[in-house]
Amino acid sequence: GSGNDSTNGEGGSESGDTNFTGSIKINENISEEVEIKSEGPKGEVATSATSLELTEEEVKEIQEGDYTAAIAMHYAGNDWARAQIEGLEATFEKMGIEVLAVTDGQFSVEKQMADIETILARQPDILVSIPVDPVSSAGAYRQAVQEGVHVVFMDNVPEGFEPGDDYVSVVSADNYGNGVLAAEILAEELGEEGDIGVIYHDADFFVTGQRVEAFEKTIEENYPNINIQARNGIANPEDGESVASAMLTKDSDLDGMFVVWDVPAEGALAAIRSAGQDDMKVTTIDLGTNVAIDIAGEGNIVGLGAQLPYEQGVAEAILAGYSLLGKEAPSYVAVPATRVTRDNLLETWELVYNQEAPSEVKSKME
Amino acid sequence: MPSKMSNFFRNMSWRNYIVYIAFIFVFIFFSIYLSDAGFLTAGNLMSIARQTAMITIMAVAMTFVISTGEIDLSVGSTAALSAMTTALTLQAGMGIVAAVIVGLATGFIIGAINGLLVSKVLIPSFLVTLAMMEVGRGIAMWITGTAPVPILHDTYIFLFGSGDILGIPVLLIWTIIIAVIGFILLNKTPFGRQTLATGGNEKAALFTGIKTARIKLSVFIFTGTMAGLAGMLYAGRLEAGRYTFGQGDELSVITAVILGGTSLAGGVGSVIGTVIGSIMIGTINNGLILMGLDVSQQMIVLGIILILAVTFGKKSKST
Amino acid sequence: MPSKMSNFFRNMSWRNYIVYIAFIFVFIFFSIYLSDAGFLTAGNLMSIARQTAMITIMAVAMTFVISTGEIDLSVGSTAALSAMTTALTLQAGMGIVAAVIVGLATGFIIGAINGLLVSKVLIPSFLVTLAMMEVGRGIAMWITGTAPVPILHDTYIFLFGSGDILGIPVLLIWTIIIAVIGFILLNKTPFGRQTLATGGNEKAALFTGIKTARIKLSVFIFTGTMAGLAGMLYAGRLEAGRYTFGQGDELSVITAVILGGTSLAGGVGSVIGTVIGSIMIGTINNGLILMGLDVSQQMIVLGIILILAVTFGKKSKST
Amino acid sequence: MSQIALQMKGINKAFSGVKVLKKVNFEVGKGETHALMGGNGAGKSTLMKILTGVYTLDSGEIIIDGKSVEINNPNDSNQAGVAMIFQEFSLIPKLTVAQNIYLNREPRTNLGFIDDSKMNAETQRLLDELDLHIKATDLVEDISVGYWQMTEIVKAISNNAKIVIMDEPTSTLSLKETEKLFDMIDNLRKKGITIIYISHRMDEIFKVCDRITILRDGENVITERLSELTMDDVVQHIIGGKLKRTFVWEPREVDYTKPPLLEVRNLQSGDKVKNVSFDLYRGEILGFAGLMGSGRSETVRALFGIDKIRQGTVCIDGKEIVVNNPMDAMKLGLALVPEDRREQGLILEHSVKENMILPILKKVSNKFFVQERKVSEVVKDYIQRLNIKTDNEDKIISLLSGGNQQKVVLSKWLANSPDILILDEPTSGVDIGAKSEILKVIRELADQGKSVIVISSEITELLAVSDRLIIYHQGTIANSIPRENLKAEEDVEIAIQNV
Ligand SMILES: Nc1ncnc2c1ncn2[C@@H]1O[C@H](COP(=O)(O)OP(=O)(O)OP(=O)(O)O)[C@@H](O)[C@H]1O
Ligand SMILES: Nc1ncnc2c1ncn2[C@@H]1O[C@H](COP(=O)(O)OP(=O)(O)OP(=O)(O)O)[C@@H](O)[C@H]1O
Ligand SMILES: [Mg+2]
Ligand SMILES: [Mg+2]
Repeated sequence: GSGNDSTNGEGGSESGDTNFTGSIKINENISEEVEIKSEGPKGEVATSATSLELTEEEVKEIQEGDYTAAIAMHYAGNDWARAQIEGLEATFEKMGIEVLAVTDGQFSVEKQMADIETILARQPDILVSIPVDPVSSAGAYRQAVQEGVHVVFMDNVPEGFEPGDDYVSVVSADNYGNGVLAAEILAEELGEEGDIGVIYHDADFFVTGQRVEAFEKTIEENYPNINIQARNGIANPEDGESVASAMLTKDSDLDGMFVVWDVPAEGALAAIRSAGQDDMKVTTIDLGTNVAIDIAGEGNIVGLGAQLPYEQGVAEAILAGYSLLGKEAPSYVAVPATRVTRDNLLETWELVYNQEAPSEVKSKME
Repeated sequence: MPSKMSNFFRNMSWRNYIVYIAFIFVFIFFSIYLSDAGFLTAGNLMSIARQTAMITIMAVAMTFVISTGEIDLSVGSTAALSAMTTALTLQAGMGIVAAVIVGLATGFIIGAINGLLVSKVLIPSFLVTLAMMEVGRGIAMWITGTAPVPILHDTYIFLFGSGDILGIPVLLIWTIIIAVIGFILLNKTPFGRQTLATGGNEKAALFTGIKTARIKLSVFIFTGTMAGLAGMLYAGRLEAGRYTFGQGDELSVITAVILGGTSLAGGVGSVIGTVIGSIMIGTINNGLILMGLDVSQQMIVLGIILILAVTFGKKSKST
Repeated sequence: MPSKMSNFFRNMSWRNYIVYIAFIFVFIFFSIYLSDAGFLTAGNLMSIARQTAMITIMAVAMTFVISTGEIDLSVGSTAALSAMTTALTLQAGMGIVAAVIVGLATGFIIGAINGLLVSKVLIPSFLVTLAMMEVGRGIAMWITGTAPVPILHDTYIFLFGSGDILGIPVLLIWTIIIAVIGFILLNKTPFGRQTLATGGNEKAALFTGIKTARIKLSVFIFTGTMAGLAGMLYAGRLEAGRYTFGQGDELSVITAVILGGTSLAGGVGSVIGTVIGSIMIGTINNGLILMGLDVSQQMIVLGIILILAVTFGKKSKST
Repeated sequence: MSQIALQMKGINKAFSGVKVLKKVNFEVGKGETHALMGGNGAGKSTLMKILTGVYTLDSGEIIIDGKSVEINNPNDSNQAGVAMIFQEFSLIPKLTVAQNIYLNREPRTNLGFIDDSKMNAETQRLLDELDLHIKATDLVEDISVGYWQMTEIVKAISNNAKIVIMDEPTSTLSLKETEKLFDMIDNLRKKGITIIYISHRMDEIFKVCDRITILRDGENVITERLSELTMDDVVQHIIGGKLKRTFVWEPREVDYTKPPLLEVRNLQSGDKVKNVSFDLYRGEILGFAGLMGSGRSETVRALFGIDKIRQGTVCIDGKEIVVNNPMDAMKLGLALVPEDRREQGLILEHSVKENMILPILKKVSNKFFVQERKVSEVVKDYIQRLNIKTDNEDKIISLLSGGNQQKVVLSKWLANSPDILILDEPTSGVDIGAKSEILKVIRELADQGKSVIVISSEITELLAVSDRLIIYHQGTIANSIPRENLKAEEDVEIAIQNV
């Protein structure tokens, strides 16, 4: 990513030693007013990522440190993860920090633990990571902490970890807020009444759990005329189609549907098309390419709650910088949730990915 | 003991029928139990057909590989890679014909590499295709850096995905075409005979002048190409190429084949059995979701049904 | 043609050595290429040992199953279930002895069910253990509704997870114990001979007074129990029980076994080969991550190394 | 001999350095039936495998119909008109008889598909013509082993082979089937087909062959018209030493006054064993004679716990026994050398040593471990005692010659020193020298007080060892005849046929 970085300086992004000068902040187009609905792991109130900043001098100091970083993802195979990694890498580059490795835990706790152990052999100064499971991955992170690595988390924190002592900070995407947005958009589109189905993630996974909780709570509390008539779980993203089509078989009069993230939502779209339910309204979370195309083409997806993974990555990198400098970091930072409908699709795309929407999306908008 | 000995041979016969009996049983059960949940509606049956299409197509081809006593674990990855190459060709605006050629060629090439390594370099097929499973998916991830490639080509989407012709989903039509080709190939052509002979006794086949290496190469190419087709259907159905397509399909495909009566030891193969095996698993999955079970409950029940189906078939045979 | 015939037999010999050659080659390569990246540090080598421990332990046992000509796809699920039952026992405050008994018993029972269905009901092991793979993981999900169960028992965590004894990780000690037991069992005891005989020619073994059904039952129980142990080690290492543990391990385990020279057809087995096979895969994974490759690149390179390792070994043999 | 059909000149072949064929010359005339003989491991099968392209020669020349041919694979050999009936079969068990016979040259319909009905009809016609009572649509694995042989022959002739090689074709055949085979050979001869006939059975050779070539240790010994040779000459050439008087019966002392060791009463098992009763005495060698399918093998399988006993009692030392599996039988001191060594006797991919010690694992182990030293002792001892031709004890058994494989099966059970040794076709494929050794071993065992049951389709052999013969007929015992009451083979044949 390069395009319209929201940095106040000029500089190239050639590989090797950076010659970037300037301060680093997250994208200024993100409103500072949006309320962050998720709470931190300790129940703390979120600090908005918009308030984070590294000044020009601070950046310079970091650049002189010749630091290294490693990124340990829980899963690296979707648009969200890719954007997050890009945000991190671009920002680290500006800070003169070499990224030694990006690992992909492929949703396996043991794989992620092995990944972390392995990259510790390269003695990085910084570790940015999203734990697959807060309960069972503490061991590997503890080893990192003991070796003096500055750890920044995405979304979630291993159990028993204390901010400041064990880790620098956690940057959340406000999944709760996204769930609320998805509920609100769907409710508006349905005229606040009707029967809907929910496809949830049938696994103990913090992020997806929060979304569904927020969605269902919002519907139940704010929209009494909307009835969640069907609930089905998926274990894998590929299950979207089979689960959705069974749901439609059983409850053919559904008016709307919420799918917990974009990839299974694509499968659900295939099922909806086959069932010929053209006026079914669907909302989901995460602005993937294919759901964006569907929104643009006025398909079944009427809108979604988007995270800002690129900016989340930028925020994490900045927080890592705080820690290197010994600067006090807020323990819980959130990047606001973003409401996406056809009206603001192209603008939010740029916000989410820090680049222009692909031609497929644009062509469908016309 | 004698029963053990003769069971060994009798296996052949129960295997030939069990899957049909089990399928009918499962089908009737769901038809009654889920009569209110729409199991028997045309729409639902069509969606079972659509959801099982890719597995069935790959399983028909896999029947040949397993009949020769080999195995192909790379089908899922091949499907993913072929979905990617097809989608990229369409995205590049090179048209549907080019896309189809590229998609099938992707499968063909992977199949050919598998086949050559197995039949010429003589590496066990389990290792070869496991390695290819990694390489194939690795490449599928790598060409776009994990990004999915959307497909906007309506004709393609119609022909390889969501189209209906005279009310019949194109995916079902593809399934039928491949099943019929597979059936004829295995049962009515010298090639099929040679495939079974190669799996039944490779040395004897070789001695009868059958070029067993070439047969093995061919079945891997066939399976690769069919995995390529399956990938194209995934792409058409989901209107995108995505590197995750077909993940874990190898196990479903092999299960369908074995459930259908084809022996992992080679030498015996049943295309119709395979098709029924695949549809049966699809039907069970569909039925269990309609019953409103959790994923965990679905897994438990599916496992138990698999065992019962086979056990029950055995018992009914030995009486 | 003649070379084909004799290759058939020569397979036996290359298989016995290739994995060692390949491993040494891989190890030397990484040692040189990654000398700056800490590959050769004691810490990193210990991490490799820790990371491969569970796969190695399951693979040692799987060597027996595959030697009898059968297969066990349920090991990963068994490990998950056993991790859950162990963690729940500890959570209930029943103490470490009870937890160990429960964990091993979980594996034992699953192995026994597999074994009985294969050896008495005569269902193909691929189907039995595939079904068990579903059922086992389904139950592991279901007992806590997918929630992980944290383990706070320090002694347990020390003995089965993160402990070091005289600087040697307990996981490595477990691996060595099981590998030695496996080696002796297969090569030095009547049971091992009978296992290989059963896989080599079941009928002839039966005619020689070997209770092949009992042998098969035993190897499945052994594998189940070792999968149980692996699950307990996962639980100790990750300080929790979680239903996702060991997902996909069946393929890694079988790959290690086959890479080590054990034939899927049965009758031939090498425990040392298996151990080296497992460690080699672990080493490659470790080295590729240290090289800073993407997952996609890792997958591609791993696949290519697998093929090259085997091909290279073959070539060096036939000269 | 008018024309030469085949010439093999100066053939050399070595396996991993061990020379198996040394400058062998072999010449066969057109339309003749030529015997190829020699001890186990003499190189007969290897020579023929070179001719059929299974192995390639190291040096030498092959001339067929006057033309020098290069045979690099089975296809080349087929092209040259050579077909082999293998010692180990080359059929696909899971295909039907017709599918096997027409494999790789199936008749096609106009559309290019296999014409199954034509193929089946054609096969059935061939089978009926040769008076073989099997169906074209039977699966090969379901028909008796004897018919496998026939199917192979039908496959060869229907493929217009000019030279048909038969490697020990009668070792799995009954008397009647053997007769049928000889008729078939006559037929082929009339059609001008050349036959190379490998066998260890003297009488057969003299019955069907015109000329003979004898190999010893991979070298030519003699090629001669059979009419110029006596049986003793042939034996002498084969074993390369003085003729031992092998098949001569010597009366032995058996104490029939003591109670029998094994008593079988009204045994029923499977559908072959209908009502079998007999006694076996201590130190006795009891011969089982009968037609194929008369239920001899099934009887001993039931005794050994492989097949279920449906009815009847079995007593050892007067105590009724229950045998549910071979392990039980072994504990009671029984041993069975099965009739089909490849299927039931050996683990082909394992070594000589590993095969040999399987039944005696307990004996060569201490409480926990197999003791390699003991294993080696036992194995070396038997390799020597039975004169097993193998490079070393770790040689993969499938690489041994057929006769030597049989010797391994035998030693496997001898090593277990059973009280009751049951031998089902123990000399199948074994050369004349080894046969006499085996018969000697049997006698020695009996002299030590062990009891032996011998099933054999070679009456000469039965007459040579048995103290008493039991005649089987359709699952029952028709007769029990002390050896001294039998004068010649014909007596037994008459007893078998005319019950
Ligand atoms: N592929 C092989 N590798 C190594 N040795 C072999 C191989 N094939 C045959 N031999 C050896 O060559 C020798 C000759 O074997 P061959 O099978 O030709 O004997 P034969 O004359 O047919 O004996 P028999 O009468 O017992 O069948 C034997 O010592 C055998 O062990
Ligand atoms: N009609 C048949 N169908 C299938 N298999 C048969 C048939 N007849 C014989 N066999 C098989 O052929 C083999 C030899 O026949 P069987 O054992 O019945 O004869 P037997 O009485 O033992 O005589 P012998 O031992 O002299 O051949 C056995 O393995 C038997 O199972
Ligand atoms: Mg021979
Ligand atoms: Mg018999």
